[in-house]
This record gives sequence, C-alpha cells and structure tokens, in this order.
Amino acid sequence: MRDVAVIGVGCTEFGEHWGTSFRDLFVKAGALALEDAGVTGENLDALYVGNMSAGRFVEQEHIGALIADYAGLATNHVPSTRVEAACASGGLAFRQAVIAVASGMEDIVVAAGVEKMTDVGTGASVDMLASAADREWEGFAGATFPGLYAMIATDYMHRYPLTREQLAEVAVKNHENGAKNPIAQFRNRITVDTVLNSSLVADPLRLFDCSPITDGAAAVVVVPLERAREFTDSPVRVLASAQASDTIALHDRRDISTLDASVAAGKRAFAQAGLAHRDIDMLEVHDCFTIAEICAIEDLGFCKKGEAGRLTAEGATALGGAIPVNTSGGLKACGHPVGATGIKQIYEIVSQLRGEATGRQVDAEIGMAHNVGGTGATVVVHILGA
Amino acid sequence: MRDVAVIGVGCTEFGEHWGTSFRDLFVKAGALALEDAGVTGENLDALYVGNMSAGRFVEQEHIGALIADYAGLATNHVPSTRVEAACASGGLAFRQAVIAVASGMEDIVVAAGVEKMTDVGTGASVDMLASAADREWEGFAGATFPGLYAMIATDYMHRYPLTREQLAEVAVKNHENGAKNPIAQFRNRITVDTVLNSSLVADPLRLFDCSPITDGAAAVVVVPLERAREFTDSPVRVLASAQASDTIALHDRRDISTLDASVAAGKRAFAQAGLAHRDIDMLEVHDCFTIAEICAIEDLGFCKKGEAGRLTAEGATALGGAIPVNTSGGLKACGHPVGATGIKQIYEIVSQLRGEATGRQVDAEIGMAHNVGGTGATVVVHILGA
Amino acid sequence: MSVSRFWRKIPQRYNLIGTRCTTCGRYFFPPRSLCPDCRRSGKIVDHKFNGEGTVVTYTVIRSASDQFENTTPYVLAVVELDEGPRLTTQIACPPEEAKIGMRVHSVFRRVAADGESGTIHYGTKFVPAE
Amino acid sequence: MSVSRFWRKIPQRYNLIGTRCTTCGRYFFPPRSLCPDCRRSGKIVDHKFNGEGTVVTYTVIRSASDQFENTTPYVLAVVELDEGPRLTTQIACPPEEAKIGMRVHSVFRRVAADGESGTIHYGTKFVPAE
Ligand SMILES: [Zn+2]
Ligand SMILES: [Zn+2]
Repeated sequence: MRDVAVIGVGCTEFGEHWGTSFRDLFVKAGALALEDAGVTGENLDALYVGNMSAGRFVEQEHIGALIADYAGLATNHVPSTRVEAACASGGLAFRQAVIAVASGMEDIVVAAGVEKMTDVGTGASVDMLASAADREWEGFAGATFPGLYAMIATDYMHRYPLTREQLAEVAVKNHENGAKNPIAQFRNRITVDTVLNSSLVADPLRLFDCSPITDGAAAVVVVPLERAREFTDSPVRVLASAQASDTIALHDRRDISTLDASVAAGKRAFAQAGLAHRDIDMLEVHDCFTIAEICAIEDLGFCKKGEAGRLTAEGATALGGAIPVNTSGGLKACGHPVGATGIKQIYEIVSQLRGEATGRQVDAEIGMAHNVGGTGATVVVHILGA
Repeated sequence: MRDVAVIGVGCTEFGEHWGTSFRDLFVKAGALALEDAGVTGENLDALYVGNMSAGRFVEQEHIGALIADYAGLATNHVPSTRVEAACASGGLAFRQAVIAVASGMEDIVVAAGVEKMTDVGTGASVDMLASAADREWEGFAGATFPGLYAMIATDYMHRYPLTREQLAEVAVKNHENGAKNPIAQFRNRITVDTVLNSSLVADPLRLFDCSPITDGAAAVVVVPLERAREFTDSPVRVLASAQASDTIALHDRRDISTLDASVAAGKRAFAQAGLAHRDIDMLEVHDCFTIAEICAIEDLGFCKKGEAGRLTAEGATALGGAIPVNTSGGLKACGHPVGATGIKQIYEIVSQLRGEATGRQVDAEIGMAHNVGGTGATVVVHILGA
Repeated sequence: MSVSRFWRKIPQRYNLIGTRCTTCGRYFFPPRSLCPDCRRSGKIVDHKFNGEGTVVTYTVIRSASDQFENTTPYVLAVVELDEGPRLTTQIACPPEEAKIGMRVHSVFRRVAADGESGTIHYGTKFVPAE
Repeated sequence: MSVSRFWRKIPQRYNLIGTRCTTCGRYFFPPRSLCPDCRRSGKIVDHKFNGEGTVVTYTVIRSASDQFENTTPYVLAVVELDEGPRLTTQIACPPEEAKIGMRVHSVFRRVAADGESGTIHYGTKFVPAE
C-alpha cells in the first residue's frame, strides 16, 4: 500500500444558498481545491463524491457522473463514484479516495462532499434525515433524528453526571469557534442561556443543541505521498483511515450512550497510525447534536465515559485548551450539509496543520476527523499529520 | 497492487418479491455467496453495496450499514459502504471491492447489489428511474428513461442500416437465454412478432424492447488471488476493472448513438488485462433496452458501428454463436433490479467460467461484464478469467 | 410509506410478531431472518411477544415530520421486551409521567396519518402498566 | 419539483438564457458555470439564445411519468440551437410530423402539472418553423 497525502482543499461558504444550484455548489468547491493543489482538471484520475440524499432533496441520483460532467471532466471520461452513508458520506468519500490512491490504481484523486438541503421544507427535511436511521422500525414509530439523539442524552444523563448546562457549553464553544471561521453558517457568539432558553425539540435537546439545515460543498485532492512535493511544499499525510459499522437502529445497540462504531473505528485508526491519544493535537468530531460531541470525545478514548461534559465546561476542548475540538465551529456552528461535512472536517484539519486557520489557529501537527452516519451505524475516522 | 479473485457468488431469483422486504432480499443473496465461498460472516473485512434509489423506493438511505446489520455483521463492526451510479451501482460496488482488496487494505470483501422496485407504482418508478438522467434538463422537459434510449434508437436507425426486426431479435435471443436461467424473471420464449405487436412505449421502442421493473439481490466474495485457493478450487481472476464517465445528459454527448464512456472503459479494460477482443469468450452487456445491447457490442469494439443488428439476426451473439452475449437473459429477460444488475453480471460470468451454467453453458475461459448508468454517464467494464 | 411496504409487515406491526433463533434461543424484534450469532446454522421461527416491557430511555418529541405533526408532543421510547429484544415505540402517556425503568405493555393504536396517500397507519404503541 | 428549485432557473427555463465562455466562444445551454475546455481560465457570461434550431433526434413518448401522463403522446427531441448547444425539449407538433433535420423555434408553454403541489410549470417548448 502506498502512503497518501492531501495536497489541496476547498470549501464553499456553508449556509442557505438560495441562488445556487446543487451542481454549482460542487463546481465552486472543486475549483477551489484544484486551485489550492495547483492541479488542473485534465490531470485528475478519479473523483469520489459523498452525498446523502440528492435523490430526495433534488430528485437526482447518479451524482458522481453529474458532478464530473459539470466540473468539466466528462470529456476525459474521468471515473466518478458516489458513496453514501447518510451523514458520514463525506468521510467515506475521502476514505475511498485514499484507498484508490493507496492501491496504485489512481494517482490524482478528488474527494468531495455536497448537499443541497434547503430546496425542501422543514417537515420534509426532518423526514429525509430520518432515513439515515431505520425507516421501518424507528421512523415508523415517530422517531425523528433529533429524537434519537435525545434518547441517547436521556440515557447518558441518567447514568453519568452530565448537567444540562455542561451540554450547552458544547454549543457555546462551537459558536465561539464558528465566529472565527469565514465559511461558518453561524458566526454569532451565544451563551449557555441562549441554549437553555431556546425551544425544546426533543427533550432534553433544544434548538441550540442541534446542527442546522445547510447547503454546502467541500473538496480535497489526494495523491501518493511520493508525488506530493511536485504540487505543494506543505503536503498533509493521511496517517490512518478507518471505518466501522453498527446496527442501523439505536434500540439494537449494546449500549445506548456509547457509539461502538466510534470506539471500533477509533481503535483501528490509532493502530494503523501507530499513535496514542497524546499524539493527537486537535479533533474535528461529529457534533450533529451537543450530546454527540460529548459521546465522540469519550468513545474515541480522549477521556473516560462521563467526563467530557466537565472537561468541556472547564475549557479543555476550546481553542486554547488541552485538546481543541471542532475548531471549525463543528456541525453546530459551521453548519451541516450532510454529505459535505466529512470533507469539511478534512478541510479544517489541513487548514490548521498548514497554519492557515487565521483567527482560530491552534498549535497542531496531528489532527483526527470523526464522521458519523445516522446515530452511529457508520463511523469513519481519519488521522492526518503535517 | 495485488491480484484479486472471486471465490463465491450468490443471487436471489429476480422478479416481483411481494412478500420479501429490501433487507431480506439482500440477506438471501449474501448468505448464498458466503456459502458458495466457504466463508463465514466473522471473517469478512468489508462490504460494498450497490443500490440506486432505496431513498425513494423504500425511503431508506444509509443502505451500507442497514445491510451489514441485517447480515449479522454489526457485532464485528465490519465497514460497509454504499456506492451509487444509477443502473451501474452494482458494477461500481464490485469495482470498489476489487480496489479495496488490490490496495492491501482488506482481504475478504463482499460486493453486493440490491434493489426493491415493486413497492411503488409504475408512474412513480418511471419518475425515479428518470433521476438516473438529468432531472433538471431532461426530466423537466418530459424525458422518460425509455424515451432517452428511444432517441438513441431514432438517431441510430437514421444513420445505420438497422431494421426494426433486427432490433427485436435482441429481445428474442435474450428471452431464449432467460428461459434456460433458473433465476430469470421471464422464462418464456418470444418471437419477433411478440416484440413488434407489443405496445409502443417511446417510438420506435415497444414494451418488449424494455427491461422490466424487478426486485432482486446478488452478492460475490473477492479475496487476494494468493489466498483464493484456501477457499476454492475454481477461483475466477479479475483481469481488469475499468470505469468511465460522460455527460449526465444525452443531448450533451459527442455522438447520440455512441456511448463514449463504453468506448473509454472498454479500451481501459483491454489495456489493463493485456487482452484483445478475440480473447473474450462471452459478454454480459447492459441491455436495459434492445438498442442498448446493439450499441454495447459496437462501442466495446466487437464489431463496427452499424453491424451488431445484422450479427444478432444471424445468431452470432446467441449461445452457440461466435460471441455469446447475455447468456443470463440479460436485463431484458433475467430482469433489472437496477442496483443488483452489475453484480448479477459477475455472477453469470463466474457461473459460466466455472462450468455451472447448466442448460445455457457456453465454452468460455474469459468473460467481460459491461454495466451502464443512466444513458451512459457511467460505464463500468470488468474482465474475468478462469 | 407505500401501501405494499406497510402491509407486508402488518402481522409484525399489529401483533408484535418477531422471530426467534431456536439454535441459540435469542429473540428478535424487529424480526430478523438471520441470527447474527448463529448465522447460517441458526434456525429462525416466528414468535409472538407478550408485549410486556420496560422503558430503557425516552424523549418527548416536540417537532415532528409531517406525518406526525398533528400528534406532538408525544413520548418516544426504547422499550426492552421481557424476552430481551428492544424496540422503538411511542408511549401513550402524558410527557411528564415518562420515566426510565417504567413498566409498560403493548396496545394496538393509530400510529400515523400519511399525508400523501391519506392512509391511516395502525400499529403497536405501549402504555404504562398498572 | 420543489418550488425553489423551479424558480431558481426561471430565467433559463422561460427565456432560454444560458451561458457563454468568452475565452473560447463556446455556448452552453443548459447553462454551465465552468467551461469544460477552458476550466478556470474560462470567463462565463449569460447569453440569451435566439431560439432557432434543428431536430437532432426525437421520439414520441406514449407512457410518461405521473406529471406528464395527461399530455401523452408527445414528441420529445434533442434540438441543436443555431449557436451550437443541444437541449432536450418537447416539440409541439403532431407525432407523425416530427423528423430529423426539421427546423424549429422556441415558444413559451405550459410544460407539466405537478401532482404533489398542484403547481403548473411553464417553460420552453419548440414548434416547427414555417
Ligand atoms: Zn442464534
Ligand atoms: Zn471556454
């Protein structure tokens, strides 16, 4: 297997792009990534695209080909493959790109993620997001996606000493980071009271515990490490790429409050990279809800079960903390175009490792990305090193 | 890159499975493939699933995880990835599995395809299939999927000496083969008159020029060639795996009657395998419509443009012909559960190369599979050798 | 939800009929056709659950998808059946009465109205046991 | 089709407004924001097509999706605009009159009725040139 490096990254602003279509969103992100990499479209060997639900959001399947076409790659017949694992689609697209390069099959590969969510109403998008979980046996009973994470929160707070205020601190910290990120959907600072006074969505989760509905796209370029210096002076190495699955339904899990797929993917990633927790300088984790960030930090092994709330309230995961988490603002403040999120995590880590995260820069040489599909039925973990 | 071999295959009957759910369909095919390979679920390293539109057919996304779960693989947290390229989703899933094994990342990998199409009405499924083409600029104008292939046929018949009767011979030959295939949806023989007397769907294509709406699933197991003998005495080698894209919309193609992605993927596959056309003993091609089989044979280079109709009428592509095409009955008679079709092609070729295609056996050591997404925006070509 | 997809699972949805692996004795609801422990050596038969169980966790849904919007707020819970398997279900009780550990049993109720088709879906909910 | 998705492209759908790459002179309809030939060095501007063109290929749709079922049979064609780009469109003419090479021009017409939302979608069709 060949070593793989990221040589370029690009990302649209995240938010509500009323005037921009699905295909234009992608073209923007792709062009930014290629420009950053100093690569032209003619040189691309393959494209992997993460997208959850264009079939339902914009009635379009066959997204890989669509995107290759509008990115101007059809003339060269560049292979383009869509991968889908709900909210982990982006992370999986990156992983497939890494595997394709590692195999020796391809040399210059773009991994991208895109989602156009605001073309449908809120009720419809709630319904669509529920299709990331078990439609037959969760959705049918009336489970919404926030409702499933709310049941994780209820179980967690029953068993561990997490307070409602500590949970709110996750959102406060991520808005603080988002305020410093020019691509973030929300750049306003909030307080614990903002969260506690927002409307209940599914007890105990309130509106400000939830990531928003977002349009956006992100793209990165990967090549064999041995060729990286042809393109850039600051390649970022892919030190590990791990993936794990679990039951589609929350009710079938071994433990409601532990995402076993996070545990498994995290362990596999550390083993692949030959690294320990103390080697990781920053984390981008999948905070689709505040409780999800708490679980992620613990399930990846950065602290014991039950401690992440206290650590967050103490500032350990803030920009200046022992282990900065979600310097981008996370899904909560940066926004969560589901298929794009996993690629945006790579974008953020590369920006940080290259020292280009102006205004929110942390001191980091190694970063970890953690991308979750559904309530944990798919988890993808990557470790990147400068 | 490591050489890769297929060590086991499984397929459900294709047809209308009223009593069987999406997840049960897959479990059946997967169990058959594992049994055939002599592998147990605990030993699997990864799963790739081809599926076009479960989001719209059964309102479920996150198909990779769902299938891993119901196949009993969640306990081991086996990575499971869905890939989608409309009707080429199955072929792409196989290709991703091959890349994962070739890379050295995984050893024992299942590639599967599944589609449950009969849960929605005909009007709705026509609409869903149109999402394989350009929803905004073809579908909006009233283009159906048969309508797009009909425009290929109109152009083709205007430029080349293909008769309506020769076109019908494709369907007649594929029903003849389907009649000998125990998993085929249609096992009835038909005549040229059956086709010519069937109702017009989109001129000049009639009902019997079109593949049906089908439920079905298929699965295959791939391993590094060096390990294949641990499991089987008759491994089938993957000699080439090639993929190409083209514009999503038919109207943007260089030539309406030539699928340039077929041309490109075919050439890449021959180059990878170091083989010539005379080395190929049988073809499974993507005959979603009769005209598609005509184009496929020509675009892959097995004869000149304009000759495939005559060759078909002369019997050159029949079981006893010079180059048997679609011994399974093809999409036309075997059925076309879109996500499963590409894997069923591999299933058929492996069955033939192992000498297990009772009743329709041809003399073959090397076979080629050709799987098309949409009207040719994605094409995947594989060459397998005994 | 399409009509055939709903009707296919009517025995399961109406009567809590799941499956059991006679090889290892494990029960499944929602039903499974393959035992994850025994795989191909597992023999799967239907099993009607008695409908007694305990709330493992719960929430109160205040913002729902279109199909359920007329019934908010409602209590959604994971219930562990006495035979072992867990399922996601509504608990027909006032939101403030829902508790972890609460004993519940199944009842047959209207679950959702499908705006698209106008169909009313019935199925199993749970109520607090006396 | 969702309302915002439709309205976003109203200028394009109603008035045949596509794009042009001023770097190489190539025209695009449907509009593209990136020229496949010039890529990042291509400068893209809007362009209103004059709506004159020629039928490249066609079919008669006899079995349509729900949105179009009331209008079958109808002629569907690929038309090459005089400026170069091709598009998929309906030709408002009797099926037996459609021919490859036929000259056509664009008109503004009702294209489809959306059963879900009840919306009627207007857009461009083509008619035979005199
Ligand atoms: Zn068992
Ligand atoms: Zn240009």
